[in-house]
Amino acid sequence: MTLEMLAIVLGGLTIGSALMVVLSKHPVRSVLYLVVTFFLISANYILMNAQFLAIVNIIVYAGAIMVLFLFVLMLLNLNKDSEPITSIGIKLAGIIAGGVLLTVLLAALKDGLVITQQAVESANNNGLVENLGELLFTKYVLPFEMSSVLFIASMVGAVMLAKREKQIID
Amino acid sequence: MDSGLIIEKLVLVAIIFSISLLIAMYATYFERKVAAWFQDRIGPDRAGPFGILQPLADGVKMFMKEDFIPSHSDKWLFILGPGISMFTSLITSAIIPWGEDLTIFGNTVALQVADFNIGILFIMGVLSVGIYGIMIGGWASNNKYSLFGAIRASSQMISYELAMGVSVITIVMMTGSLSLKDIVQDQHGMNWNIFYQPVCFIVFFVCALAETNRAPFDLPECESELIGGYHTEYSSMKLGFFLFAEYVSMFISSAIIAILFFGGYNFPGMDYFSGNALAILSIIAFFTKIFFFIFVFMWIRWTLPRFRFDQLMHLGWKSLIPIALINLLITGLVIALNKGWF
Amino acid sequence: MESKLTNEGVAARIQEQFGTAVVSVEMPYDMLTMEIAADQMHDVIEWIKSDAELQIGFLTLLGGVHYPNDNGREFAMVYHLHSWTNNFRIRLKAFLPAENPTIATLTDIYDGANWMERETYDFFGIRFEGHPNLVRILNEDTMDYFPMRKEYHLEDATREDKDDRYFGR
Amino acid sequence: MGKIDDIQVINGEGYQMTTLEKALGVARANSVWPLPFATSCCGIEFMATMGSNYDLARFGMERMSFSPRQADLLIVAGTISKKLGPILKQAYEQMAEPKWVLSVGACASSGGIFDTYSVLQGIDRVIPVDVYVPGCPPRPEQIIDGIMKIHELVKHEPIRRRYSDEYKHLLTSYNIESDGE
Amino acid sequence: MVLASIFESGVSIDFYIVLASVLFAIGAVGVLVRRNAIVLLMCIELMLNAVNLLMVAFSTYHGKGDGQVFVFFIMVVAAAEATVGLSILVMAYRNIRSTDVGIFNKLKG
Amino acid sequence: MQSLSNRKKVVSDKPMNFMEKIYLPAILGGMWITFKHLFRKNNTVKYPEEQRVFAPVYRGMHVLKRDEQGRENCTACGLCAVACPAEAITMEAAERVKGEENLYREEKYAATYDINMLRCIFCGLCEEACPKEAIFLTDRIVPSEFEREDFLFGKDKLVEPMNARIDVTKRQHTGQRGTK
Amino acid sequence: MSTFKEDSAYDMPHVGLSNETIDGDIATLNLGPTHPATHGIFQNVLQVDGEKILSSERTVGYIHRAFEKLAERRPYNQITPITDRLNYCSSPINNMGWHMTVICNSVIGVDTGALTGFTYVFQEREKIYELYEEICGARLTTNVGRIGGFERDFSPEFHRKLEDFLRTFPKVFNEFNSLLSRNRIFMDRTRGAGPISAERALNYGFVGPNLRAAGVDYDVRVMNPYSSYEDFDFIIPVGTDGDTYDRFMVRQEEIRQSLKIIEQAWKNLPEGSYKADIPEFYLPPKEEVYNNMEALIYHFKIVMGETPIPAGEVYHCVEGGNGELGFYLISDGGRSPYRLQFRRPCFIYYQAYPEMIIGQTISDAVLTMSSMNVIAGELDA
Amino acid sequence: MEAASTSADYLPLLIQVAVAAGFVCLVLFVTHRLGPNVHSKKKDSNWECGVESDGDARFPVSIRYFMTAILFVLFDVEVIFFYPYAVNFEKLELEGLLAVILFVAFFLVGFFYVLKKGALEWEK
Ligand code: SF4
Ligand code: SF4
Ligand code: SF4
Repeated sequence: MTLEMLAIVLGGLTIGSALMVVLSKHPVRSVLYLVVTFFLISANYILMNAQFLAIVNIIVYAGAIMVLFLFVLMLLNLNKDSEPITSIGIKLAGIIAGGVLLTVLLAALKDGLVITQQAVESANNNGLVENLGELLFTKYVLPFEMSSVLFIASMVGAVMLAKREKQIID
Repeated sequence: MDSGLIIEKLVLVAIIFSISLLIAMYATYFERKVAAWFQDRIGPDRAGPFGILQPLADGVKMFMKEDFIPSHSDKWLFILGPGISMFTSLITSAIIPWGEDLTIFGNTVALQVADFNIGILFIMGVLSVGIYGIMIGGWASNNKYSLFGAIRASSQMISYELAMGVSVITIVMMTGSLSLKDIVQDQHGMNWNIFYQPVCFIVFFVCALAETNRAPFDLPECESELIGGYHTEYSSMKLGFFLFAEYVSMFISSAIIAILFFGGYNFPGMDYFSGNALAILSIIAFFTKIFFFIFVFMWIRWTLPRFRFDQLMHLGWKSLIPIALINLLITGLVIALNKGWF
Repeated sequence: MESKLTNEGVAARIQEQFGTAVVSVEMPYDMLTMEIAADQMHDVIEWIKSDAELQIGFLTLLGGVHYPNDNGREFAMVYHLHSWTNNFRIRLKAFLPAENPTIATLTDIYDGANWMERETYDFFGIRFEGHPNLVRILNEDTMDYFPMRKEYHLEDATREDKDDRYFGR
Repeated sequence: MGKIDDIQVINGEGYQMTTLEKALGVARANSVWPLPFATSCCGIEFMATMGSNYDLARFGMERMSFSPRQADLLIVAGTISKKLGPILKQAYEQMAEPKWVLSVGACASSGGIFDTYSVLQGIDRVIPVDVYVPGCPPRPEQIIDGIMKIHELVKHEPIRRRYSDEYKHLLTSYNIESDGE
Repeated sequence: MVLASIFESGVSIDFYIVLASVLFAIGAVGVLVRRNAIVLLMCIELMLNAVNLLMVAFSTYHGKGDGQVFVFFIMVVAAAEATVGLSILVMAYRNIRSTDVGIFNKLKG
Repeated sequence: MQSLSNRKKVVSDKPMNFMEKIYLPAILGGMWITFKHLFRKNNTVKYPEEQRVFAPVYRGMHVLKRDEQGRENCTACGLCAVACPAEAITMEAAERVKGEENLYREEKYAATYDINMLRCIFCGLCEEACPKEAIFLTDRIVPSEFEREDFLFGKDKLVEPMNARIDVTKRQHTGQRGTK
Repeated sequence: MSTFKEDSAYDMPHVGLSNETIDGDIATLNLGPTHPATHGIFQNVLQVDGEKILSSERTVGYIHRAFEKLAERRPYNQITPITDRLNYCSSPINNMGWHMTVICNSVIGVDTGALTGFTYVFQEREKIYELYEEICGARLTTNVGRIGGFERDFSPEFHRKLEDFLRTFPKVFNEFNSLLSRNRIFMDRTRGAGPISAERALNYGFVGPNLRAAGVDYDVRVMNPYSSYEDFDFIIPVGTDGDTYDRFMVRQEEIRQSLKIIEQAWKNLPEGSYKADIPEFYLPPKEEVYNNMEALIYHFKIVMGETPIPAGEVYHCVEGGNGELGFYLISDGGRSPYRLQFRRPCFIYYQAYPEMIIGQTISDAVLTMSSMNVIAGELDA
Repeated sequence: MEAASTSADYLPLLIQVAVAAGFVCLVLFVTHRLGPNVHSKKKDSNWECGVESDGDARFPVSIRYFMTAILFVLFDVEVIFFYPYAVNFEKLELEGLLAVILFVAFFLVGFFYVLKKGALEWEK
């Protein structure tokens, strides 16, 4: 088994589980498939030696964000039947639109951005946490601080929403 | 990487696997015995001499029990729940360095399945995924107590994960590496982190109790309120997995506590040894520490009353997280002062 | 602890207040026992609670008694009340006819009366007017008789080990 | 019913317990998790049995399973009223196989002194009982004695029993549905 | 040699571009087709992840770490988006008892 | 409310001092207590293997006594059955015929004497009621059984065998004469 | 094998639990009938918002045994074994007001998961049982009181065991106490859990420790002394807010006081008979049955239930482990009571339960229940 | 640190994952085959303390659990940011420290905001 094959298998699995996210009727299953997708994407990261990101991807997406989704599903008690059925027309239109989007994307990315086909050996250590950290705290220190402001903003937003919600109930 | 290495790792994995299963099995026995001793009782003593076959009997019983799936449940998710729980607690042991390198037939064998430089993060990642087992299991059971237990469990686990993360960061700051092997080597001899970071240790320890759902944080399955909590509907080995996973996690948590704060496989006076003697002694030292912490886990379980849910959340969010953060800042500042950055 | 009130004094005071509502006064075993007209019972109990001198403000027990042979007075409601400050106990009774055993509820005076009245209803079928939720409490809802009435048997009719083997009586 | 004689029926067909089965039986017997259905005075005595002076843990029984799915032995201790009968039956029905029932005390076994309109005259009117323990309340010794009898049953139970027609018959006679595989 | 680093393999960046684009397209289709708002949000997460994947691929194939740092910030945005989005959703659900996106239109009017 | 008894004392002390607030001292204290128990001798009675002595007055399984000559004491007067609150005793009386004087002490005897041990609540009222010192409760326990039927203890199980007499002299209901 | 079964009647569990939710995050949760939190059996359907309880709906009567009816059909001397079984945690009190059982009671007040402390006290409880066994031949349903005195005198073995108990119990008890009462986890859990004000408690008819926890020092032993309680020196512990912590502390202190009383009683145990001097109520000693015609007649009469109980009515109450336990007896001169009604404190406590737990958490509800010591047998009669 | 780790380091992990997954699946399969199986409608319905429960027991849970989860997500991502810093702590020196202190300050502002607003209050 060569690496190429491994990558292709991984990619196929990723696409498959991503498809299942969209296809499965049951939202809880969607969540689980999405978690699987994230794991597979992390595996891809590892292949590209972005180790730190791989694990962070799991912690943040699979371990936190998707837990939140699951919470919401439990909170709202959404069963299979609660989703109204989309008409075939919309489905078709959606699929066609997706296909078009895909072509456009592929064309644009292929033409515009590719410089190297082969991975650069010097990138070998880019994914390591030391190097990332160095970048983060030197070059990107401003966005770093900004992101914490963003957090405060979303905290405020979430808390406000929940609070408002309480008033409605009372 | 050659096939020799793979075989070596395979054997190592097999050994570690059996050891952690064995230890978890006997942890159940030990727990029952310890509880009995604390309570001036005898504990299991009829299955085999001193009852040492008790875990076996339990295991056989569970295998032979009806594997029950309630009709309103989501069948696959119902099975998936305990599977995830067990699976996550089993794979954590991969990154634990069990001892100094061993030399067998001229080959140096690292007593660690996989050493990668983000070891601690791996643990955090597995931890955060472990929540799914309980959540899915509880949700799929379609039972109110299960759901309630599952929600309690996941709220509790995510709350304590934060404080745990922050206290881990403090240790990482002292070491400068996320690799467990580095952290252990950094504490060579008696240079244990506990001496520098007692507060951090307490926070971490409390969080470890909460993450493993051990008393006094065993609310999710607290039976006087929720019957069995998330595993109310589970029978046979699926229940066994949930219960077993707790013991495996307890074993792993003890190992990690030992690594982060008590020098892992280091022991005082280790410089006088070398080679395989050192390796074996280091393994022994490490397991002694692990057993000690397993014992402490049980000791606490049989001593303390349980928290109430709101108190538990308050403790996690309002005490532990601020304490951990402040501790982190102080650590940073002290090191900065030492280095003369100001 | 010695009581500050005497049986006679209390009886006189209640009689003075309610006059004809008091049907009879007895003192078996030193306990003041008064029979009160059923329709006045509620008021009497309310009054002795609020009266500054008596302060009989604790409902110890209420329950029914069935006297099937006493025509027109088949059911008795018995109330035991207690004044803690005076350490004085009193027993009040009211008799109800079998056709319509109804008496005013005490739930507006004592919260504790709620279940006791339900229990009395459950056992005897005495109805309490104004009770918020007068349904059976101890027995199944499906039960179709009032078991504490004297005419009903105690025994479970299905006990077989007794039938078969000539037990006792 | 559901007793040694039941087993003898199976044995009578020329069925012999294999060594493996015997070993399994012994293992099972040492890990009987009780579901305490303790209602009244007998329940208190059952708690005393769990306490350190008698220590049920010795038999590997200290893990109470309040969920019927996880329990092997339904210990009915105390008075069971007619109002409670259906609930008891539900608990029994929802237990995962294999399951046994121990009836502790006079009330549970026969109604005891409570020969009254409200008390079930013995739980064997609603569920099959494996072992009866007399007494009011039985002393812990007697309860343990009953448990030892249960162990005896467990040890001798062929694995097939829960599929056997006799067992199905037993359940049907109690109006309990069963469609094993 | 079972598992070598990707740097010695023949996997070209095209592969990751295709993979990321497909993931992105799946997400987009999901957004268009599914009407359950929660699934919709999930699809958005999927799209963001596709972008992440692309970023990492570029970073690896260009030999610069910047792409990966960027992924960080995308994660921040994803987290923020998920929290706020779900809060709104929960609030809306409380009021209208549905997570059908169609109904959100009614909120406006 | 004023004090009713003049013996009132408030015992609960709600506020916590600092040491109590930080959890740890109390927790460590508690752990120390449990730790000490680790080394304490257990006080379990391993029941089936070893047995605690019961109090001589313990009310366990019944016995129908015989007198010194081995004659049954019971005269089938039925008092025990009447006294029994659980209605657990049944008996049939029979007249003693000639030649049975060595079997029965009185002219009447119980031809059958059953106690339903599942019904019995071991209250001892039968023992108290018996005028002939014929029935006693003993400190033996009634074993558990698989079948309901096994609990109907007839005379075969109740009457004491001559070769294994049961000592009831320590029971307080025993008069001086009964055992003579 | 039993041949008798009732067919259809037992097939339908009759209480369904509504799954409907009133609003958004309100859920119904069913505690009981068979639930570890109910020490005994009753059903409690809670509506919760998160952990907070909004309402509570109770179903009781699951072990209704028809005590009162039973009492009407049994001769007086057969009633004592029945009353034993009313509150089985402290049966001798029901019979006569005996004191050690208060100790057993308090143990039940611990449902916080601290199992170990529990077992320590259980060991002592076991000793108490042994004591009972020595006195009366049974461990739990002691049945020791008789009309006109106790059944029998204390044996020397009892003396030895009691002394041993008096020596070891305080130690164990202190251990238990220090495991919990000043532990913050425990305090946090119990303080403010399930409170009830004195006024409300009175209105509901609370008595005993639960009322004393709310600050009212009502105690039958002081108000209407019986069984020579007026001779003993003891205090009445009270709490302040009537919450679980108060109840716990009050019971703890009561145990100490009980010990004190036992010690005092032990020292001053009067020489003499344990029976009142009314021969027509008490079974004569067996030897007399043989010698004395009169005794024989008494004997038959008593056993046949023909003791001359005068017609009339009486209310008597004792301080049980759960407070004022009253007996209201109407006699028509017959061999059984015409009517015997019990004042069952648990029945009254449990009524106030919703009021105490609304707004509290589920854990509080469980704790409140056990700290009130609601015993289903007594509750359901 | 010294040896740059590569993707290959994860291979043993893969082995462990495979073994663990195999074990779990095997056990789940075996236990399903071994035990007896008796079904009935009543048995298969869920356990509600002995009374019958109807249909779906998935009740909507309180919003407070949801608030906890939301805050967890936000804080968790913030905590993740500390890791690269902690590893580079010594290298980054004062500038890094100041950046982090600022970051922690923001963190704390958010935290105290949340506390102040009572989003974490589990009021009794
Ligand atoms: S058998 Fe006796 S002790 Fe047991 S529950 Fe019945 S009355 Fe109580
Ligand atoms: S001990 Fe009591 S219940 Fe048993 S037979 Fe004698 S009188 Fe009846
Ligand atoms: S045992 Fe005693 S009381 Fe009973 S019938 Fe015989 S002689 Fe009479």
